[in-house]
Amino acid sequence: MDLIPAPEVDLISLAPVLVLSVFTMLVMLMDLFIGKNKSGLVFVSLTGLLMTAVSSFAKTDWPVHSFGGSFVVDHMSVFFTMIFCLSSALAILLSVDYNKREKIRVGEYYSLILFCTVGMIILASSTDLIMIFLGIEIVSLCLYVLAGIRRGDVRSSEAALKYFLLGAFATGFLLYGMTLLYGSTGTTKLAGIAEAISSGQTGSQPLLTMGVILLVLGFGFKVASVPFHMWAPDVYQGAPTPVTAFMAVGPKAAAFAAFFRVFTEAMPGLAPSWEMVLSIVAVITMFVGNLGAIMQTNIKRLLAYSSISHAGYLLIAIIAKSSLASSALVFYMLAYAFMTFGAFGVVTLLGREGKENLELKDYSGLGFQAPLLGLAMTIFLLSLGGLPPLAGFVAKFYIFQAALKEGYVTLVVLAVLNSAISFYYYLRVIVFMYMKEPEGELQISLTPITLLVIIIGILGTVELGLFPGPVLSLAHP
Amino acid sequence: MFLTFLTFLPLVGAIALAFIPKEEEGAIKQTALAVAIADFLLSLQLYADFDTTTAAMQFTMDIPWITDWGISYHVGLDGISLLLYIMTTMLTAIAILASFGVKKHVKEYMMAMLALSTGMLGVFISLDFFLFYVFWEFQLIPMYLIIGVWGGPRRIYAAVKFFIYTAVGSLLMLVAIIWMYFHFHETVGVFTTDIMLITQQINLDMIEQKWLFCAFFLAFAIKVPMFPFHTWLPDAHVEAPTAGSVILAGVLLKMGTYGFLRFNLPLFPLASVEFLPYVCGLAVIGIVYGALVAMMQEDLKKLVAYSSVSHLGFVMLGIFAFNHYGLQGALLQNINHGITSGALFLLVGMIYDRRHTRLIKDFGGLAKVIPVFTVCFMIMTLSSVGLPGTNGFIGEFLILLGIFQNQMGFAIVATSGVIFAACYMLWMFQRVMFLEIKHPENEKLTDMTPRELCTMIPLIIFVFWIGFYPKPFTKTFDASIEHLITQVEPKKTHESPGGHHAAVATPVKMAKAEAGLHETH
Amino acid sequence: MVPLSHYLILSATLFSIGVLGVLIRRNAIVVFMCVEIMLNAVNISLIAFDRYLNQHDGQIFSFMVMCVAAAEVSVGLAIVISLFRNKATVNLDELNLMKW
Amino acid sequence: MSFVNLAFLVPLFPLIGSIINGFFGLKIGKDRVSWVACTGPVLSFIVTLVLFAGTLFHTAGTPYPEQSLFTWISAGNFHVDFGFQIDPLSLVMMMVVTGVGSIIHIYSIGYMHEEYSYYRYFAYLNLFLFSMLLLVMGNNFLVMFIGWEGVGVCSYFLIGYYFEKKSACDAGVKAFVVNRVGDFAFLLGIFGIFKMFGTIDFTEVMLAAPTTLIYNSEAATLITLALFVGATGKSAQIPLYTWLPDAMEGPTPVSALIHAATMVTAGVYMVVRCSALFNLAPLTMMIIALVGGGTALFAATIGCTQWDIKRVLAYSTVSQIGYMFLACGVGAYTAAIFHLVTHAFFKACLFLGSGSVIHGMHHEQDIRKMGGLKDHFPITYVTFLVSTIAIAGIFPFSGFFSKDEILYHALMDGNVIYWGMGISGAFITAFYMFRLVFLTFHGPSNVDPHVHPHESPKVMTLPLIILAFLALTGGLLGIPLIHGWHILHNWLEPVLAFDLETALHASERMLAEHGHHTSFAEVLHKAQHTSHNIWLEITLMVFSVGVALAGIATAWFFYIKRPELPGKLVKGQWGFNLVENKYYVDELYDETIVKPIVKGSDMLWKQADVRGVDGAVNGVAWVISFLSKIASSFQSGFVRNYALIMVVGFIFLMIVSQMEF
Repeated sequence: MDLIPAPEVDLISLAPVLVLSVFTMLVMLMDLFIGKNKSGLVFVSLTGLLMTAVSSFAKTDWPVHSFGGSFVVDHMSVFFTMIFCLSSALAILLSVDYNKREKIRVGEYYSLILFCTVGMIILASSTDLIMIFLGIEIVSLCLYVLAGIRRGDVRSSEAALKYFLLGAFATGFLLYGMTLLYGSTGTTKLAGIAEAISSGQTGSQPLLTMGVILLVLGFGFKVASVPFHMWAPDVYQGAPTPVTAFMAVGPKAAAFAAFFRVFTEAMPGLAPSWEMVLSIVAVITMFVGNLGAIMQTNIKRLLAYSSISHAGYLLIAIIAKSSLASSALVFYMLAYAFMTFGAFGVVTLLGREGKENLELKDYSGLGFQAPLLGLAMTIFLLSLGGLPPLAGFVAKFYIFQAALKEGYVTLVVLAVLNSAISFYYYLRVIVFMYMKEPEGELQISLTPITLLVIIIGILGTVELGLFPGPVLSLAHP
Repeated sequence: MFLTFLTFLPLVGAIALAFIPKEEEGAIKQTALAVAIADFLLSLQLYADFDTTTAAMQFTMDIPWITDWGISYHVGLDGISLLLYIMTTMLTAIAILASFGVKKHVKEYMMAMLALSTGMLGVFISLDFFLFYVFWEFQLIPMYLIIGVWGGPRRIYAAVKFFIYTAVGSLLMLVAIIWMYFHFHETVGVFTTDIMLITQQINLDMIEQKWLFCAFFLAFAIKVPMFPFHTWLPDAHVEAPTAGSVILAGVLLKMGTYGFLRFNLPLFPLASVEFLPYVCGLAVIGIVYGALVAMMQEDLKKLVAYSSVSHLGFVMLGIFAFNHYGLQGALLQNINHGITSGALFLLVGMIYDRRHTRLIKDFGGLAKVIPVFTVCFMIMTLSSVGLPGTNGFIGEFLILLGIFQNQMGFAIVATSGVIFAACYMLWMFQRVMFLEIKHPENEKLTDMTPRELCTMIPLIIFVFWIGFYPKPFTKTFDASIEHLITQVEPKKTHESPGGHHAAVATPVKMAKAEAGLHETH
Repeated sequence: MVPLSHYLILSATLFSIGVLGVLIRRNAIVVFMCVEIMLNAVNISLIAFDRYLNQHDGQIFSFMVMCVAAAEVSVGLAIVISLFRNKATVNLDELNLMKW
Repeated sequence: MSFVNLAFLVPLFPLIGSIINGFFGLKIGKDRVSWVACTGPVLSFIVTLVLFAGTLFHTAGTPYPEQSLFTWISAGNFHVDFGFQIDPLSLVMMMVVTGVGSIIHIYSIGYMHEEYSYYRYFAYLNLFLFSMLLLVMGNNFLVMFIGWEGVGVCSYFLIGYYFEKKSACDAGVKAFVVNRVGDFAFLLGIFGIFKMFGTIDFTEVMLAAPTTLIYNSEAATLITLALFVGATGKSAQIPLYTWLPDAMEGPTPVSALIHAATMVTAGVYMVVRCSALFNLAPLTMMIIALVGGGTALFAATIGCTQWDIKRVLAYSTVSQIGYMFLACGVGAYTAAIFHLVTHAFFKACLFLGSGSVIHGMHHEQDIRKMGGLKDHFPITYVTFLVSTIAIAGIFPFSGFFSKDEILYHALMDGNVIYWGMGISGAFITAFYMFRLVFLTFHGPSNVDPHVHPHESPKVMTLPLIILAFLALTGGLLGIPLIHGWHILHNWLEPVLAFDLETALHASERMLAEHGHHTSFAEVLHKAQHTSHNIWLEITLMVFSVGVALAGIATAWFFYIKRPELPGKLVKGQWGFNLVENKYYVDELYDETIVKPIVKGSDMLWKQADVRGVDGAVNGVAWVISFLSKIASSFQSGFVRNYALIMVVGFIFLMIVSQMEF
């Protein structure tokens, strides 16, 4: 019996995870000791995120593999870490006013978001199935709780339970898939798996294939791709708005990072067996997401479906596999972060105590009663639809580029047609904002911190649309 | 730099308007008008400085934009785009002047108009695919809002239809653009989206050309609109406010034909020749079909909208004549249609403002009540009919002359369009302006106000100017058309050895030579 | 030695039972227990593979799974309680406030 | 040649008049409007005379002067100048247009003075003159085409001058649209000419024609046929004549100027102008002769049955233009122009005379309500009679000379059928014209007692007298028989000269180049062996005068001697009904062309466009929203459903992964 070999420990490459964990615990502790005014927690959380972002550059000689090849600091992981920090920071900022309004206990809330972020960073940086599993679970567990954090609200609880049950169910499949993969290749390291596959030292092929499909299911669930998306609309609708925004961006990005890594790093050799499957998933994801959104009257639900369709576009990047595709993926996620948080920012801002104003008809006349807010929402929606010269367009352009470069013309054409469909429901919101008479005077209280999120969203969306150059060169290794 | 300044001036104006308080509607209107007029007057400088002897791009500006992808901010004008550009600035000014009567949300309206102007101008100057696409899509939004917010009862339906229809086409074009981008990299080794560069150097085989042609065709055919992609147009026109219709007919439709000239012909000459019969067929169907359907319309705006389908059919036919006459006619007809249809929509808008109806049966006998209006309307009607001496004739004549040299069958059917044009326009005119007054409301109509007259007079001047002395306009086209023909021609004759272009020139010379002989005998 | 396939078949059977349970049962807690069955089914194959491949990764993995399962239980039960407080039911078929 | 530089003034004066009256007419008052309106044509007439005088001194053999104002259209090797051509042919037309035009303008002062929109009338009329002058002066097809369509649109305005009357508006639109059908063909002809010749300049085309177009070739036939169809539209020939009778809705001076003297003869002018082309297309020539002769006869028969004084004259016009085309068809271009000129005089006089009657009768046009008016309208009566005799073709009135020349050529250069058509037409013409005179001015008075007929003022009678004088003496322009006295023939000779021999040889050569060896010797032989037979001509003259007298006598018998007879004779006769209803041609066109188009268009719009094309677009939208309902219908809200879908999806993907693609 061999002794378990001592892992090589490289805490420096783990720095972001460590820093953020420390700050998270700090937040938890502080919550106990400071008084009623919890605004200090926000400050600490944001500082923590900032420190995390900075510390992710502790190693710059990418790629750095550590912990026996379980953990990596590379271009993608660093970029994703930045996205996570950004999205978590935006989520926290977005929650400040919301939590005050909805009387949510903030101590747990912030620390859960931060813990979730830790999970996301692990997820994006892991190159080992076990680590990936852990990352996913850290993220998921935090999200289950966050979804249900409005404890007095039936919808919130229902969303949490649905998410939890389905999430656990999907975890079972994911785990089974990982097990089969491990069983067939004899290792949990992505590099090892790739090696085993390319050298043909795998067990039975059916088991391997089944493992791959199970992984598709597992990751598909996390990124909300059809047919594993069913939780998303309900949970997005039921969860508190800032949490919804957060779920749509951060955890999804993390899941995509892992999805991308597992499929392109571990299983390029199996590409023929999953390419078609993923293509089909991508196409139906786009269609179901966009078609589903058309009928919606609740803005959060509409954005949920929209988020599903965006998962479809992003899957194209995984199918394209190339390094261009990975850059497209991160760029898209970044752009998506800005516009989604912006849009949810507007949604949050429109809510009032006891009345969340989530129906589309509540948006009637917004464009003229609050011109800037209307303009902001218009920009976010059009960017989500992919209209130039906004971030969403450049992002889509990037993804399509990556796919066309690899010759996936049909996929791109279908994606493009979907974009056209998606305009329909994004425009529908604009129709309400500008073309319908308001049903009553809108009472909008412009809470400054939420406004800040919207402004950041606008700046990001426009900047990435007009001058994506600097970010592009960052995204491309 | 000057071109960039001109293009973005309206946008800057729009932003400036944002700082004027909502209540000061007068100031808002005046500022908007001042910006638009300034833009127009300054754009005349372009005409003055334009060198008509070269087909090269002028007033160019090329600065890197997204260097990672080889995208640059490259703009310029040539003979194909110059007049469209100036017409756009002019129609914007006129449209703004014409919409002083707008009732609600004046500020937003004016901002949308100015932003729209920048979008349209950008389309005509872009020399980079990416940039082109950005402007191409960007102008949809203000137009969408103008139709959707300030439009008629079915405005939302019309606006969404307009937006989605156009977007479907242009998104496929986007795919084609990206595909070409990589293809260009594979074959030439450069990542670039520069239109000029790609046009010059790209090497596509027949199959590739066909696919790409189709993608571009769809985008532009929807915009033109060619039969059977035209149904968004009547809806959009009917619902849009007056100025919206003016811009829509005057400029937006021209972006489609411009696209054919800028992209389809030079980029895909083989496919253009291959698809020629189909495109011409659709154009001819559009001419006759648009005219026949226009004849039955009960709504004035719809009538003019369908007449646009017919007129734009002529333009498409001219473009696909592939010879100097046809192309020149097409380019001129672009301008003509902008002027004439724009004016017709303005006129319809004027009586709509007075009577709040556009149904032909609600009018009749107006000639007696509002004579000045009648004269203007008559002039524009005749211009639309293509009466010699007005602008419409020159364009149509050249187009038909051009297509007759190559495609006699299409030419004959298309020429019959002149008969139908007379039918629907004059019949409409009679029912609206002549006969006895049936509705007492019509007896008290007021004639055109000075402001309305101001919107019409420039257009009337152009109707006759182009009709009698088109040279200042056509001379800007010549070099670019020659260049365009050389881009299409060698590949075309290679494809079809019995190319018609040469066949036209020979009898001319022979006839002249022999005539000379004859004289000396 | 018992061949690997026996373990795998056992594990697959258990897993399927878990899945069927999730699909069939209405009580949230029972459903959750079925999910636990699935996880443990996976553990069986993990250990089997581990043993068969003569490695340790599988064992480590299965420890992790157990930890996670425990964490999930705590979170899950908390959520169920929270829901029960609001709605006084744990019947999944009564939970469809949000749909379409 | 400096005098030709004055040419642009000819159309300019009426244009200025039109602009002044059009824009300021209401403000400056009727008197000034009249002055402005009449000065223009008169000045034009004077300038025309100057040009005429200049041309008299033209050196034989050199090309006629042209004035090019500027390059109008230029595209590639297509250049069109905005230029005028001053040659004998256009001068004849210019003199007719400006001369008769001036007279009619003056007449209009009297006729229209009660109208409110007097200025509008004169603006249109001046504009018409401008267009007509462009038409006859243009040195290329396109400038001619501006005039061609310009007169069409002015005619539209003027027919619809009383725009509150539906019939007037309809007539205007009908005139314009029917004309457009002709213009459509004309345009095709121009395209064809450009394709064959590479230019559309008259001089160049005509010079090059013999060596470019092959005699009797398809191209020659098609081009000339297209041009001729254009001419039938403008000149109201079968099958496009139906608009002219309806055009009588316009004010009477308009009918005189546009629908008798000038515009409707534009087709003839155009054919003569392109004679070099037509000479190369014998088939077209035959068609022209048949259409011309047919129209002459056909319209004359309708003329016998009409009761509206102006409609009788309208059909008469159609018929007389038929004669002109008959002349063209047999190659007697001079005769065509000759008849054009004399017709301008006497028909203008007739129309103005009828206008005088209508004016004096307070807008009564039905001849059944007239009768015995010669005492009330002495001057009108005399002038009307003179013109009627002229149109009937009695020696020595102008119509006699011109018509006889046509009939002579029809027999000599054509065949006996043409002549037969012409001579029977002449009989009927004499009959219906005198029927008109007798019913209007002779016999018992049927005038409504409330109407007090009165002779017109001097401003109207003076033009009548001038025109009657011209109708009387116009024949002197072309005295036949004595060689060299045919002034018009000599005058037009340089324009119409055509060397058939060279053309035929050129055609043979061109055909030989294409490998066809055809000899046109027979054609040439036939053409060269038609000689001038004075005695035959004199015989024919006597015969035709006899026929005309017979026609007059018949009319006298029916309408003076036994006025009750015609009614009895025709009662219940289907033949008469047919003719009285104008052979139901309007109804035929309505049923076979207009209605199907309207119905078809309606179908096209409501079925094809709204349901079909737009239905497809909305159908896509419907399908999408339907799919959308399906897509969201899976989202039932039940967790177990969701789990089930996940499992099913997993199984589906497993199957997919096992499939081969």
